[in-house]
Amino acid sequence: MVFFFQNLINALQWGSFYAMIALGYSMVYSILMLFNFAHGDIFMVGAYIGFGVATGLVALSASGFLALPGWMILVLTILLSMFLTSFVGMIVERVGYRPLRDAPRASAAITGLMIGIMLETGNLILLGARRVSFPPLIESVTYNVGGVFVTNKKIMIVLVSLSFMLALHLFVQKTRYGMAMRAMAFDYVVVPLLGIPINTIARLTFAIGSALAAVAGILFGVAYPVLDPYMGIVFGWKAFVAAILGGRGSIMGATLAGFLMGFIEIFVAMVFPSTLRDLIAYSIILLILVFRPHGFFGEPYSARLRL
Amino acid sequence: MLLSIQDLRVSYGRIKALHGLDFEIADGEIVCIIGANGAGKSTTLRAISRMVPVEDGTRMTFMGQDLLKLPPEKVVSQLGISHVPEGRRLFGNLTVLENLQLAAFARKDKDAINRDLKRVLTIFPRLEERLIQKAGTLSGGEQQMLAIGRAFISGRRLMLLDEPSMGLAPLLMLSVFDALREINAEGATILLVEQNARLALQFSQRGYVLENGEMVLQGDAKKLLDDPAVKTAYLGG
Amino acid sequence: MKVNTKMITEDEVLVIVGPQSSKQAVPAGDVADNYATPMISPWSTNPDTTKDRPYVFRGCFLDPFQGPVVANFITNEFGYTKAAVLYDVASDYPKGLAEFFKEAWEKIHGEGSVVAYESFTTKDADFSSQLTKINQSGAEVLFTPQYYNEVALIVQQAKELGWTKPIVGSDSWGSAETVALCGEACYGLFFSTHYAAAGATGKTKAFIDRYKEKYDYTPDDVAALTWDSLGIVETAVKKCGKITGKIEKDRKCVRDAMAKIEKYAGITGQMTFTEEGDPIKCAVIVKISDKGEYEFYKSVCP
Amino acid sequence: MEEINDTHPSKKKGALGGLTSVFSGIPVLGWLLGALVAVILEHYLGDPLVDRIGLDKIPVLFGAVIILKKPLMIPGAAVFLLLIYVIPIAVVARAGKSFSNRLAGKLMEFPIAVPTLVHLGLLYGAIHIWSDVSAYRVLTLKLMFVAIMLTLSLNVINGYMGEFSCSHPGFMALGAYGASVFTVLLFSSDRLFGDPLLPEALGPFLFPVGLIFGGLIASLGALVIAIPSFRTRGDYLAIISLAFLFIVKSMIENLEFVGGPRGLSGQPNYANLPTVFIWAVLCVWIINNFVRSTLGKALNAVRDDEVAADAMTVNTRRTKMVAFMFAAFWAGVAGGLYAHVLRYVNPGTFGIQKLAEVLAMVYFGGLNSVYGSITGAVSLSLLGEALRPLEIFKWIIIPLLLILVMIFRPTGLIAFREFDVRKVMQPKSNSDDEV
Repeated sequence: MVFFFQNLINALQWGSFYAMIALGYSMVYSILMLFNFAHGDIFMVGAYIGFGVATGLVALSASGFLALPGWMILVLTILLSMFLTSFVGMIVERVGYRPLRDAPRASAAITGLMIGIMLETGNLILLGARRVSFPPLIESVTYNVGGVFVTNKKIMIVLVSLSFMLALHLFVQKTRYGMAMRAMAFDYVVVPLLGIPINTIARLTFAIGSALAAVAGILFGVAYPVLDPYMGIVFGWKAFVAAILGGRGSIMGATLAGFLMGFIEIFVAMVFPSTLRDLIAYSIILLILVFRPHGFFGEPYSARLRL
Repeated sequence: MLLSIQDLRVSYGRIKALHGLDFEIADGEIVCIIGANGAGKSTTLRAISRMVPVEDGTRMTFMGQDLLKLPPEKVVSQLGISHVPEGRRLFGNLTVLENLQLAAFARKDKDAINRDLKRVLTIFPRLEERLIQKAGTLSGGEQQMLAIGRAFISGRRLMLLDEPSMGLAPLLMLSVFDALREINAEGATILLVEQNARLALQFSQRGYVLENGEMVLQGDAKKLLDDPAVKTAYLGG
Repeated sequence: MKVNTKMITEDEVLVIVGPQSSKQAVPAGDVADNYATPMISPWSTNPDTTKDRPYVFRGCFLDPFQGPVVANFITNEFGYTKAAVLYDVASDYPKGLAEFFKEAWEKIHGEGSVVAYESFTTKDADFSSQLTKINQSGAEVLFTPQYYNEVALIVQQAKELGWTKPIVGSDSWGSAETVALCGEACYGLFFSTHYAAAGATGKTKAFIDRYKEKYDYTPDDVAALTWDSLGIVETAVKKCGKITGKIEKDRKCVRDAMAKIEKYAGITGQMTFTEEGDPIKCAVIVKISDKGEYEFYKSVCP
Repeated sequence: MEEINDTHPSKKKGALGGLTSVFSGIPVLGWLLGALVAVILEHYLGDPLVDRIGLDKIPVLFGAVIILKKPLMIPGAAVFLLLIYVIPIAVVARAGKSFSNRLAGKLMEFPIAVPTLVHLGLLYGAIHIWSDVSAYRVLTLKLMFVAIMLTLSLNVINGYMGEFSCSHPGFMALGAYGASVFTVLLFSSDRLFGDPLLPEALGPFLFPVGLIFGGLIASLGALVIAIPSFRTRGDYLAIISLAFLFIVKSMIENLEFVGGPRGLSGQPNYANLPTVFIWAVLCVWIINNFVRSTLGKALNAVRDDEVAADAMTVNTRRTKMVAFMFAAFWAGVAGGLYAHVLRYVNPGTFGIQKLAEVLAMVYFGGLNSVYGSITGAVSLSLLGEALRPLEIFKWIIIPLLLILVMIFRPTGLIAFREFDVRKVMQPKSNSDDEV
């Protein structure tokens, strides 16, 4: 039982990364019908921007010029990095996707892949092949709850990501921009007929997705403080699978599928040798898709893409 | 003239859809374009709302402003030209209220929006009962009402209506057209495209007949109703 | 792989020094041997690198030697009988070493004394399932022959999951990056390696000083082994005398000269090559001090 | 293919200088003869010329490496290229124009196989002599031919059938391991499988069997995607195929008898240049016939409108099934060749990176086009090698190039073009400017 709960805690943390990255994928996918294959790398960029901001703030704090407590630095890092990374997302949208809005979707997917490679390479050129270590902003405290070990970091990570997911949900449900996004996911061709600028909504979608990826990147840096330029690849593709699995146009679906991904991975490794993890995890996904061909909450979309 | 169009040409790839239309609409008019399937009626509306690119040489002005300089969303938000597309195209995953609120996306004046919202609900009382229902669950007539209401809020100096009668029972059809007349009476100009030529001509003041991408006839709606050529081709003899 | 082929065929190199890790050195050695080009990998401890490859040498000891060194050290130092292993199954070096350690440990403590033998795959960042299993297994010590980036993650996560017992590593820990990434979590841990910078004397110290002057940080074992490998190559080339320009002939000559080197006195110890092109040399156990330095703890010779 | 590509710069220059007409009426045969002369020149005069103009050695990839690495040697490389390639090819092609046209005309009177074989023979001759200069050229060429096969076979699914399949590296892996196990088990002494089961002399003859065996395994694997594709299309099929890729990779990682994650080596050296060339030609020929057959047209119908295709009595299930299995077969064969070219494979080779590479080649070259796939594979493989001296910056330039192509030609360079062997080989009159 202790064993199970320990893994449950582990899975919650692990799944929250997938869920947050999957949300970014899912939003772009729902609204623009595009695979933004660069999203995994935006997660990486977010983590590095977070690293840069945090390192800078720590240095500033150490110099005594502006003495900040660790948690304060973390909050500032998250906010600043979200802001900065959202620009990365908007640039990616402007350069890589907007010119291709009417092109075959596969072309945009290729552009995304290529932008991803450029982001990785750009990072390598800027920072070199050396791994960097994310500064420890909060002292790790381990609690022993009846044999189950929980750290303050884990609790923080799960809570912060859940609250961002909730915030996103409220944004999409309650604001007019969120409404426009939902409308666009349903039928983006008619959206401009109501006086809604599609480009603004697309840009906003990329910005929000990227900002979330930045949060995921920073929380990842807190949990696994070793960053490398290729960290976005595996993560990105798995989150991508989760996003599609969740179903088009469903934030709830992407979140759940992201957590499911994390749970499958952790629990498969709990029962089987960990080398079988991918094999079993993807077999499960394949089966789910064979029996639920449109994901969890997705509607079989009719390709009503032209007016 | 509210809207004046000269030499409107549109092609889809190598297929020419419109071969140079000229027409005008005055403020406050109800004008209809009738024609067979594939004559280019919907394309004409799409060209006005800038949803399809037009070819060089086309001139479109709205109250003296060059339409071609504006992106589609500005045509709605700046000029007040709204477009009810073929098949309604409501956001089925949004509620009725959300669909209406969304139509006010580009508008700032909260009071005016609320007034318009109330007005829509008085014109179409049935929508009021369904405000928090998903638009996808509405019946065909209600969907058409919502589509018109949405257009009413987003802009109504000129309303472009694509087949408003499609798929509606005769009685509903009439009530939709009554509502449109009411909206027109409040100052909205209406350009509608119809397969149901008789209904359209009875409803309009002027009419155009479109055949294979060319305007073949135009004039007073009542006269067109009596035109023998129109009669045989569009009114079932 | 392709780079190696390109170097050999297009750039016509005489000798290759490198690649460092077994992951690259095993396939690269194959290419070098196929093209009859002498190669010396300074740091690849996997037996396959040089096995049946007359043209491939190495500058370090082998894992079949290192495995028992670590197993014996833990047994003698702590007196534990139950060990856990966590390794990257997709990488030659950790996988090989994990196997050799397991073999050696079970030879001492009997079948089943490695109570948890857990693996992961390259680029994994989360080891919580494996570490949870290890925690549950009742192991007294964790051996993890990983590279610095994974060491940092494994050690930190193990602590967060309530692991308080020792974690022991291998020569792959020897990089300065280990402590840089891992921080205080790694202080007090042990690993086996080729040389220890802290407390070195003589020739070794001279090398360390010169290196520090040039690059401004303490050389790790890779640097030291590369230095020795270059030295061996230099000796061999000198012995060969004149370079004729006929690349095939020169390569053969250098290879033969390298094979004949005896008791080369390197900064990481004395070396003589065996038939396979592997040196016979001693291992060092290093303790990571409370300042994060690599302290010489003891020396283990074959 | 190499040589044809090589002649493009000179043609371009001609176009720029208004010299188009001078080179217009030359048939492919003429260019091939020119290329042959050029490579023979290089073979015999390359080394002395290199000494004379102060280069280290023959520029291995038309000077690309030299230009990027040692700018001081650019003039030398340019002189070399001019003397060995540009001038001889131009002169021979131009001077022999009427001869090559007449010859091409004569050849066309025979059954189509004869001129085809002559052209291929010349092409291979040129490639062979060219590659003799260095082993690096041989390796580059082999990998290029493998890339052509992969790209073409992926185009069958992604281009002709219009699905976004991500499983190709998986098929390739199945083929690579299938063929490798076959040859290593039977003909090579290896630490995993022990002594060979059959005499080694038989190996080269049974190598095709091994490749086909690998291809068949890949085909079988394709069923995992083909069957769900009856119900699922588009994005969800993309995910299924992606899952398949990860499953194959992970499965091989867990199969200790083929070396697990550490890979399988010891493949005998069977994949020499002629073998790879013949397989690539065979692949182009068969795939080209396939996509031009009724079944190929059915594929297009399925892509454009599945429901309508169904109504038009296209058996969509059978079509999809055949297409997936057919494409997977060739990906498998390409994988088998790949494994024997490198003589080492590990599961990591067949991951996301490979997927990005093949997808890039398909979409760069052009959808629905055999020409396009060949162009995509050849240009990206050569570009990858030529830009190698830039090291990491290569990975900025190549993606940038691809993005630009996608923006300005969203369906790729040469999309939706039929590949007609007859047309390619036809003699050209001066007025007929078609290439």
